[in-house]
Amino acid sequence: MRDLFAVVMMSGIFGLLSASFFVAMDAVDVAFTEASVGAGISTLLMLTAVTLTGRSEDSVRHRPMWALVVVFITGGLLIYGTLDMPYFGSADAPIHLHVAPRYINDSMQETGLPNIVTSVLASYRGFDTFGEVVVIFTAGMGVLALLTLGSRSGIQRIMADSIFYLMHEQHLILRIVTKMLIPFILLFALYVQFHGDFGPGGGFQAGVIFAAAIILYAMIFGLSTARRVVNRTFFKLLAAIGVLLYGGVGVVSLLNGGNFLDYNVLADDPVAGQHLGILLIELGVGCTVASVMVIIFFNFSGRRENL
Amino acid sequence: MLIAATLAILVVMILAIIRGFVGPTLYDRILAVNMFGTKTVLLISLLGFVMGRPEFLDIAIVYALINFISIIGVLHFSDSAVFRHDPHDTGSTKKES
Amino acid sequence: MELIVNISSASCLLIGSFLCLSGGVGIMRLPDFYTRMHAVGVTDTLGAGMILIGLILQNPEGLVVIKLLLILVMTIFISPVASHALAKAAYRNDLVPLSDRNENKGGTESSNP
Amino acid sequence: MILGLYNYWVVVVLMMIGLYIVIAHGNLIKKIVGLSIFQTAVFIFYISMAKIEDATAPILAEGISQYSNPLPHVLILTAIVVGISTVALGLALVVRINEAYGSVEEESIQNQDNQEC
Repeated sequence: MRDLFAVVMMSGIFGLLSASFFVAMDAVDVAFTEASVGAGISTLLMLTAVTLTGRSEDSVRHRPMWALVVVFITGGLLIYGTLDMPYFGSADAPIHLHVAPRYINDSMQETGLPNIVTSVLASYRGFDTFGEVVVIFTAGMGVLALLTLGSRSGIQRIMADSIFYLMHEQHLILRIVTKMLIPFILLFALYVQFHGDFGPGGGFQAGVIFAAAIILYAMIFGLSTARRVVNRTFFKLLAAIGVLLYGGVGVVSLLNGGNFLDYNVLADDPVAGQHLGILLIELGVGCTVASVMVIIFFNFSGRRENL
Repeated sequence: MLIAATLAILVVMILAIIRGFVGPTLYDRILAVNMFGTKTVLLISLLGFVMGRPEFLDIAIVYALINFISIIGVLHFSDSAVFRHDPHDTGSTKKES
Repeated sequence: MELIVNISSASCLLIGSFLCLSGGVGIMRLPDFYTRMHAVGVTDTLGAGMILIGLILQNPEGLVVIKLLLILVMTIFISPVASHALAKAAYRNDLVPLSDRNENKGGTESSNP
Repeated sequence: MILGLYNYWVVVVLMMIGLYIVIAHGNLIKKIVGLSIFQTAVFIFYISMAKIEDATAPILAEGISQYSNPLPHVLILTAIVVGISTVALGLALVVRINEAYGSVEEESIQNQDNQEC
């Protein structure tokens, strides 16, 4: 397909499809994340980038022969490699024998949470998740460094406002429905955030949903209105606060005599300590993810407006 | 009955994908994505019932919301000037002005 | 009582699937964007609503019913609004409906895109 | 039965589609789309490994004894969010490249670089 817009639309469908695949594979938490990220945010980001860079691809130029040769050789080798793999769905594959039974059997006593994914994410593999959060934070800072522009002069801003005013006079129905929906979305994000211990959900998903609500607001009411509502400095601070909260929980558990991110020592009762630690960490993750997503989107579309 | 409904939804999803591939204009593709999204919401709620754990309807709710957001986003961006003059739009005839 | 609920749930699911299928046929067969959107926009809302009602009848438990109702309300709100916005955007960006195109051309040639 | 391996083949095919797009297309945005397809193939690989037949989602409930493996779910959950941030970073780079060179085609960027030398 030459038309990049169509490419982005099809990749959106691909995201939806893979998310329903994850549901069929029992990975509800992953499906949750993919639903909010793959189908929503990534489509929007790609669209913004396409509007910034132009829509159509140049005429055919590639060397398909060489690419095909490479692709087929690699694919053949990979398929040859799969011959040694365990069969799909078999219960005695090596992956299911090593640490998973311990997680499944003991996590209820040790952390008191029914959602094993959350307890593994936040407690058993807290270090990993800390690393991921730092990566997300760094990516947000990278986008900020690449795309930030100085603030515009007053006249330009007034002009942009009036353009938005004209454009959005037309979307009356959209605006009313959006006004009705946004509180629900925010509420739902909070539900996902704090219900993640018991059902599918958690900080990552909640953060993305929260950011999606703000992005929706920014798209319908214009970027400058949204900037008046949500302060950019506040979001930059919030991103840092999330990471610091995560690290801070680790440091507090060190001070209380445990290991880094060992929540057992946070309260008198180990299970209560685990609860507290997981709650705080999910909160930190949610803050960071939400603010990084908002920062990324605002920078992209602020760039678009200024051109 | 649940299985039958699931199959029907799957067939409709395939049709939507075909329209997304063929779709002569941009808006056909957006329409296909929109339809695909609503069908995914239905598919996930149905799958929850088929697998016997209907607690997972949260995902379907997220889908409904995110689908709305992405459609609005696409339309928002399709207003911009880059998308207006499209050499590939074979299905549209420009208004005579 | 059980039997009545089961039958009504099954028939709701059936009607919903049928509506969805007809929407699918519509999106494939109809000649231009606006007619296709008509097919999808109408059947999507009703078909989804019927399937969700069928599911509610299948499992009358508190939280599940509330979530299903939430999805139902959202579909009823979101789907028509999305269709409306889509049609408006298409019309504003100079995509001419098929009937207008035929009038302009005298309605002689078949304008299947 | 060798057909029991079909999930890996699907993954391999998807991966190769992604790889082909990355190698063969000159447009940087398409390259990023290819990368994200490749990413999703890896996600599907992990998730399909975690699946156990007749098992359900790893959220403890009454009366269920078999659960899928939660560990790959955790890894992929974080990987998805990290993936979107890296994609955003890549897109930001592409936007800046477009501003500097006026094009997102690999070849014309190369040409401009060659002329400057």
